[in-house]
Amino acid sequence: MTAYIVRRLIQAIPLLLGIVTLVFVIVHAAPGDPTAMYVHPSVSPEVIEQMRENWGLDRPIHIQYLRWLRSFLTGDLGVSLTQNRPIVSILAERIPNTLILSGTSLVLIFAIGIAIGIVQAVRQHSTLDHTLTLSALFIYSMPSFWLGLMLILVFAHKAHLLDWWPAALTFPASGMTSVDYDLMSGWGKLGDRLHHLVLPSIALGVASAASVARYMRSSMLEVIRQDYIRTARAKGLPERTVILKHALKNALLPIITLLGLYLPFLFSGAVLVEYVFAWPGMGRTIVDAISQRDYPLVMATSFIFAVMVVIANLIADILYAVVDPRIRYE
Amino acid sequence: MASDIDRRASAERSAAGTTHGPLVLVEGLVKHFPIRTGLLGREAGRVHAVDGVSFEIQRGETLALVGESGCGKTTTGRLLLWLLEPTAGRVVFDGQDVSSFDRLGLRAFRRRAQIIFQDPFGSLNPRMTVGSVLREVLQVHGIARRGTAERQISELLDAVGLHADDASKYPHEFSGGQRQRIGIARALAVQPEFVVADEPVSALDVSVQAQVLNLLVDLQRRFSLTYLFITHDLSVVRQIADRVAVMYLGRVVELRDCEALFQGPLHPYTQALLSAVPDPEAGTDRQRIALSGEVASPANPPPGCPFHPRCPHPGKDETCSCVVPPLRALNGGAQAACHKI
Amino acid sequence: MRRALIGSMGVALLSAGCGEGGERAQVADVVPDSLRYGGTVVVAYMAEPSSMNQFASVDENARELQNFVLFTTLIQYDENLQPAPYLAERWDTAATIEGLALTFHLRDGVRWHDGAPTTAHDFKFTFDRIKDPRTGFPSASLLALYDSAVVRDSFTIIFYLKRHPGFLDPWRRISPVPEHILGDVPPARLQQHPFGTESPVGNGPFRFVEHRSGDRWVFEANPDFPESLGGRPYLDRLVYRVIEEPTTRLSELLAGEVDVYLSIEPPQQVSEIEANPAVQVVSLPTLRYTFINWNGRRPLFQDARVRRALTLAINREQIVQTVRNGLGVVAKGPVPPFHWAYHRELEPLPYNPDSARALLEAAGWVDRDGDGIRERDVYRASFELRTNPNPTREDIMTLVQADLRKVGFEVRLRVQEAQSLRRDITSRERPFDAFVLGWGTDFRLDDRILFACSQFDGPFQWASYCNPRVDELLDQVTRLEDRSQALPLWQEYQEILQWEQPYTFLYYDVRPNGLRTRLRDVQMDIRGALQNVKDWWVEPTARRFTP
Amino acid sequence: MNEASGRAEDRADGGRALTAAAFIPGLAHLRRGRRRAGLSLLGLALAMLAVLAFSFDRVASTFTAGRVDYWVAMLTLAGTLAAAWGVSLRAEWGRPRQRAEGTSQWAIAWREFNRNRVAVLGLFLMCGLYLATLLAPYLTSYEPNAIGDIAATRHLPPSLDHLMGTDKFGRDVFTRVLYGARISLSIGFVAVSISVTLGTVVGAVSGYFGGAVDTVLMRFVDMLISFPRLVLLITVIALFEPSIFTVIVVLGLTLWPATARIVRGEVLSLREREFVEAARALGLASPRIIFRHIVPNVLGPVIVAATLGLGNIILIEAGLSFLGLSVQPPTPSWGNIIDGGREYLVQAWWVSTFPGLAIVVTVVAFNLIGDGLRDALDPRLRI
Amino acid sequence: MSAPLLRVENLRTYFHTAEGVVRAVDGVSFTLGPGETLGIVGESGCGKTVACLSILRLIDPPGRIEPDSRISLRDRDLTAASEGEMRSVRGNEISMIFQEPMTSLNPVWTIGDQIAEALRTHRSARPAEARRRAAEMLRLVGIPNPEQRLDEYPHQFSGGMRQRAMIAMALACDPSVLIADEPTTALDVTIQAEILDLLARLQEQLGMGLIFVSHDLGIIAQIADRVIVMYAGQVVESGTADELFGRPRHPYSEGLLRATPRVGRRMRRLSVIPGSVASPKRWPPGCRFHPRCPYAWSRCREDVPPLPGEARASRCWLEEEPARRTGGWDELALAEDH
Repeated sequence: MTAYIVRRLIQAIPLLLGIVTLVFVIVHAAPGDPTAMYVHPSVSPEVIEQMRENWGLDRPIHIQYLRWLRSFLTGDLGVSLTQNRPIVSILAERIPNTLILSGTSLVLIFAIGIAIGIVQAVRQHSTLDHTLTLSALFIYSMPSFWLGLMLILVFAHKAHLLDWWPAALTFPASGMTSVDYDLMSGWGKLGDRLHHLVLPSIALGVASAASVARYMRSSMLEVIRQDYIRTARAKGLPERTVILKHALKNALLPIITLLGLYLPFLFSGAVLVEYVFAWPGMGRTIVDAISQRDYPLVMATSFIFAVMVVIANLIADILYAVVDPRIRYE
Repeated sequence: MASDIDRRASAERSAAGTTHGPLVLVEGLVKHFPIRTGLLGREAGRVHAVDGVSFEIQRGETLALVGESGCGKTTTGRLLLWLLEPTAGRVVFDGQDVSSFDRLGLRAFRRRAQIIFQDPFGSLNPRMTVGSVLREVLQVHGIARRGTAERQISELLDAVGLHADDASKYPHEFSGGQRQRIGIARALAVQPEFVVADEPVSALDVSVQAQVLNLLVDLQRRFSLTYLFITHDLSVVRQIADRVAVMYLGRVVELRDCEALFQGPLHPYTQALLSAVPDPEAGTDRQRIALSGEVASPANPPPGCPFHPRCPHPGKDETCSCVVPPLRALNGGAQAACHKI
Repeated sequence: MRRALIGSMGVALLSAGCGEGGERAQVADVVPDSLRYGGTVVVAYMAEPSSMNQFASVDENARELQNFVLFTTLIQYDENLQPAPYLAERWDTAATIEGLALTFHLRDGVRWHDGAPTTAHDFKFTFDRIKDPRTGFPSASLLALYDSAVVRDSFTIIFYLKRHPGFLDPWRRISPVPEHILGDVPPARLQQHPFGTESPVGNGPFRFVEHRSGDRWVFEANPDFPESLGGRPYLDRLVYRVIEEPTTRLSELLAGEVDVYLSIEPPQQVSEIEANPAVQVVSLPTLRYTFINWNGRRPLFQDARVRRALTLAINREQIVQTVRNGLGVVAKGPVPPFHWAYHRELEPLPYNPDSARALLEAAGWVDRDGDGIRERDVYRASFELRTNPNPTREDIMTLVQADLRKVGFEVRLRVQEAQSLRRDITSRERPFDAFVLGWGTDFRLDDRILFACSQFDGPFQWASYCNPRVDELLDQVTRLEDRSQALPLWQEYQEILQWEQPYTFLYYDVRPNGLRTRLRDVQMDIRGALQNVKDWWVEPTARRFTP
Repeated sequence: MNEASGRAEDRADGGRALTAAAFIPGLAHLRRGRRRAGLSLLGLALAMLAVLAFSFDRVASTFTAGRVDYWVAMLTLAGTLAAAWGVSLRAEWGRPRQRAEGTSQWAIAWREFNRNRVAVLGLFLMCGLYLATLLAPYLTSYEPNAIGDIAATRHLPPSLDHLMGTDKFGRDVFTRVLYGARISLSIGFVAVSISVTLGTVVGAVSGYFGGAVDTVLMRFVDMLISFPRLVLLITVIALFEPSIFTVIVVLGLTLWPATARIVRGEVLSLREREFVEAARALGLASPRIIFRHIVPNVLGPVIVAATLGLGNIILIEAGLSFLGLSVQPPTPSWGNIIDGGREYLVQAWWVSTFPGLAIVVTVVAFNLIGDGLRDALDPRLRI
Repeated sequence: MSAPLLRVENLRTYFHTAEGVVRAVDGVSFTLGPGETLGIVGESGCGKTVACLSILRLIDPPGRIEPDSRISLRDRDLTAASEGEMRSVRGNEISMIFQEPMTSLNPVWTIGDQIAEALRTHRSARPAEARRRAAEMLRLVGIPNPEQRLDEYPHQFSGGMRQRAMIAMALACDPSVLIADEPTTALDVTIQAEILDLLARLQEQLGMGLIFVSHDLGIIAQIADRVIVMYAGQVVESGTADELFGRPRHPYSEGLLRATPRVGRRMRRLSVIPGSVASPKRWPPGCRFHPRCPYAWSRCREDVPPLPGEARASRCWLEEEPARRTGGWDELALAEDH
């Protein structure tokens, strides 16, 4: 297994290199460069030139690429041109934040999605099934940022203005922690973090949860048709065991594949949700970096995104092997 | 019924039939499939699907290729038609080595050798009507001249016992047996001399199976076809074959005239196989030769005689487990691969 | 009330709070000074201050934090925008052959947050780095007329410079950096030193606690801040948060999670805030104006009559009302109302489509083919109006398009990504027709880069405007130190620009800020929203986040 | 029975209702018990007539307005009416379909689809939407970009005059949503066409030939898929300036890998199917096998993916608008109407809410259709 | 014959689909005694599998066992039993093994777990006890190294082994009835022979009643004591194996026997049953076999023939008018030749 993981990671290298190269080309092909943010009446053209030189932007593009590649391969991600910080420290700050948000959403997506999917499959064609299907469809069809705004409007904005609104249903609209986070006790900190996670993770995850529920439902229905379910029933097992033991584990297989597919999707959605909820994550970093032409930061964040996706896929494959004994990696 | 197809088919036959000797000759045919592991595709092993098979098929005869699943009989059929390229060995068709064909040669070969498949559902394109399937074949090979295609199609359908109206229907509108007839019509459309029938009746119910078997026999007579009949069902073999080749783990273990084989099988495997086939007439009192164990995996064939781990032969010894027995000619045109015969 | 405020802005350079000032003053009196200490204030803004290192930052909000929170400057502007002592106790000047020797006498007892004293050496170091091109100090031109600095003793520094009006102005903006920390850093590495973002050490009323990028900067009161400069600030902590989404900012302010909402954007949120008794709106004049630049190299815009007609045809009052919710003043020219050189008597061009049409006819622009769009010679009155992605400016474009359509101009709109728009407009080829942008001026006005013939190919001469008289005026005003002499020249300059309209000056920006009312003694004005942050305090009963 | 007499009999049979059927579309279907078809035709015709009646002036002004979209609306109106009548009359007079014709998989899928009530509802919604889009100039008396007296008309709440209220410039939101549908739906349609075509070709080629071709293509697909889609879109669009064209091209060029994967997977399994082997045994050329024998069989999943993709693209477009990276104002798209109203969410909820609902309803419709198609085209349901 | 263990009377299982009612099993009756092997033979689509599943009430909607059907195990009416009671019957008193050992075992659980599961459900066995018993069962069905193989997954077993495991699973709770639905169809002949031997041996050893379903007349002839032939959802003929294969009375049984190629001898030409089975949505009126029957006359087209009695019977009007049995299959074969 270890050998397999190592091999997979090694195989991912050309993929990742391909991605960063592609990004490098796109970013450099686009008009504008990072000095543009210093185009300001108090900034003289000489200063701009000086900066270009400091940043190595005066070299031909292939030299820039090779230079970047060399330092990248030696583990030096460089310094952000706009934030003037080592990119490593920016990433060290942002990646956990993104992982917290995506991770929570992921748990939410799969927990809720799978549960609802099972209920729907078991009660196929019931009113409950139809209601859930339709509401899932509606939720799935909402733009995530729109949903986020609506959530803020209701659970943060109106909630504070309405006297009768229960305090338990009032949530912070932005940020990862309260301002007084540092002053809280251990449990208080955890509670505060969770409290701040509620709205963004719902905005980010609920659409995907709806879609997981749909997949889970059809996967479950598919599995329920299988011969071995009939075998299990013929053995006289209670329906609960049949569904939760025999059907569930099999039905989870295609869902695990989704896991790998959803992470890039989550990261994408996170870009918008991070804006709405002022979440200091990777999504905003990359968008800002792109708009400011912060080349090294764009490259590094793209790389990290791609790495996260590769790892997500790897995890999905490993999980797959855990659930499905037919799959063995050596 | 002396139709256009009959006439032309026989005319071409007489024109083409200049060479003598077997229509198909197979020599030392080997097909190994690499087993690739990981995403790098390193070759971890090889499946010995076909491991040195030689035989010949005479014009107008039916050679049955019999064996249990995984013995390589289907692969052998594909190799004969050059749908797969052999790892080693050669296929000689009507005196010409198939591997020497260029694109045009191969195209001509495709007109002379055809295949009928097992699966009546998977072998027809669900999105094409029967007519368009046949029309395509006729057009691609330039068999149909302008205006004659429709007539040829209805003749073909008629030949396999379908109605001319069926041309405008889609495969799913037919029963299993009828689809198998369509598959046969498609193979016959190019007026081949040689047909590989790959388990053509295995998926059919008994009553329909009989219809298709009879049809195959009739067509063979009418178009002077040569069959390689691949099947796992010995009872069907007895009904249709002239000669039988029994395969085990990628090798032919016995090759004989059909009646002789059924009368007195030589190879221990053939004996066991024959005894295992249930027969409604024999009742429960038949003596069965019980085999133990499972067929070895073709990815990991045992050394020596491939059958030796299961062989019930009392004289089984060291040689069996070390030396691969060659297919030897015995009396009366029989061939068998066993050290103990 | 808000309107009134804006209307009077030209006169009252400063404005703070709303009309409740009186009542608040009374409450304030009731709370004794000793009880004012404590509490955390959360400030929210739409963008992140890029760095606390002035060598690296160009953004205004970073500068405010540097000057008012983390560092102390040599001088401050007083309420009348006159230089007042701050870190420099006093200064004196002496004429030299080259120009001027400016001597600052620093206060003793101002310490860096790590305990080291702030001395003249730090200023010398800062000055040298600014003048070193390798540093790439973005605002190096501030000190373009300064030659050198000499430390006389630890608390006295002399600068040698060429005489020019407003020569003290840079020292309002430039804060010292600690030599003992950054002294060994090569100049080219200064911008990227962790000092700016991870471990800034200042000498101001607040000291750095934490920075989480994309989220917040946290500062706490500096207990050692000298009494002579106001002593320890009242607030315990100051948190500067970044919230991009407008609805979220509003919601956080109303929820009380945020105390100060800087630059209410979009301004339409103002009414929502005003409706809430727990919050109030403070509108500030700014150094910015918003304008449409006409590319004078295009045949369409070469004729001043056409440009004037375009201005007449654009309903600027409506733009201010609709787009800025009334928060703005219709502009007359490049000198903003707070400035002493502002031409008060000049009447802005009215909204008058009829005279616009007349002017266009006179200039030869007639709709000959009856398609509603004017033509002249081979040219069609059709152009592309651009801006960067910015909701306000996009809205302006939409209105301008509709207005100009009424006088027979076809406007194609294009929102261009900021970087590539900047590249286009600063390139020598000037590959654009017209665009909407904002321009930030300064207390020390120098419009030569915008309108001087000598700058015709410069990066900011977007109008490609050239008028020798304007050149003359601009040269003179930059030399004249006596304001009474300079004022008539400034006025003539504004009159000419109004007549020739190289830009259509749309409006002077007004910046609304939202405040929780529990926050007291907030004096926001044109010097900056945070200019008296060290005097802010929170009502003791309404403090949150207190340990 | 020869054909001529058969037709004569039919005509004699239909003779009685001839007059009624000629005037009331759908009657023929109703009489034959095809209630849904009949009612739809009737409803369609009535709706068209209602448009004609209520906005006769605008319809009439088509001849003077000199605008293309008026003519398109005119054609749509006339065409829809004519089609409704035509179908109805054909049902009345036309020869019944000959039984000898085979029923293709598509026909079966259609029948299957028709059985699925919600899917048909989705189809109705979608057709209604497209019709409304084409008829936009007749359905509203406002112009999408016309700005009048802003002070008097801005931010009016929904009323009979302004069904969805007005926005910050006093423009009618209903009108903008109608016209915005054109942009949003066209973006979806064109981008999906591009990505489906590209994806199908790449997937089919990759799957059929395998080997090095497959490896290279699939690595490229992996690369595009392993990159968060929105990030990719943002990167490209932000760098190359947002416009309808950029958005369409970029969406089209970035969404195909998913289709390519689906197609490849299908082709891999189809390639092993015996009918493909038969085609090879019959000596057919590779392009013919790919495009005649394989591709028609993967169209099912591709169509499903395309339908779901349409909904998805509308959502993506909205997301891009949120970042200011889509169609630029004043041209309305649903995304940028929401975006334009989102600053005023508190003061004028209707500006963002209605286009948001339009998106939800449309995406739901596409998803219903997609799900219906998935079920209808699922080969497992049939043999 | 002793008192029947299982009695099925007038079993009708219909599927109520949107396109109409599919009468998959339409009035099937039979009995099974202890230690007896009942063979059910018929071609695909004749309803034999549905009949078996109906006995365990494992029919999923839209399928339904129609009201007057009666299935009794000893004296318990299973059609009236609650779902809970049914569960205690399944895998405990009546077990079933299926055609595809490949798909009938859950791929993600170990063989041991799947065998032990039945024991833990029905016998409330503790894990260790259940495991021990599972190993015992594996040994019983002839799997070497049972303790070790308990922890393996189905994909690690070969086809024959899987079917053995299925049998072990089915027999774990000592059922009194075992229903084997085409248990050897997916296997090679040599393996099939082994499984058949195994089943026969186990039945003898355990004395259970065995219902053996197959389309292969040879297998049925080999294993069954009594045989019923099904066609189009109905039993068309019943009798002992010897009676049935020696002297078939129903034209369908007769045709089937004649159409089956024999390994024992080569026939000049196989007989053919013309046409194919009708759609279960629209069975032909009268005798359901009449469209394919060489003897059919007007009565067959109109009246439904009864199945008189159980032990030896044929659902055919020929039983009443034996004189009409002329020509038949031979003539048909001749006709087909030309």
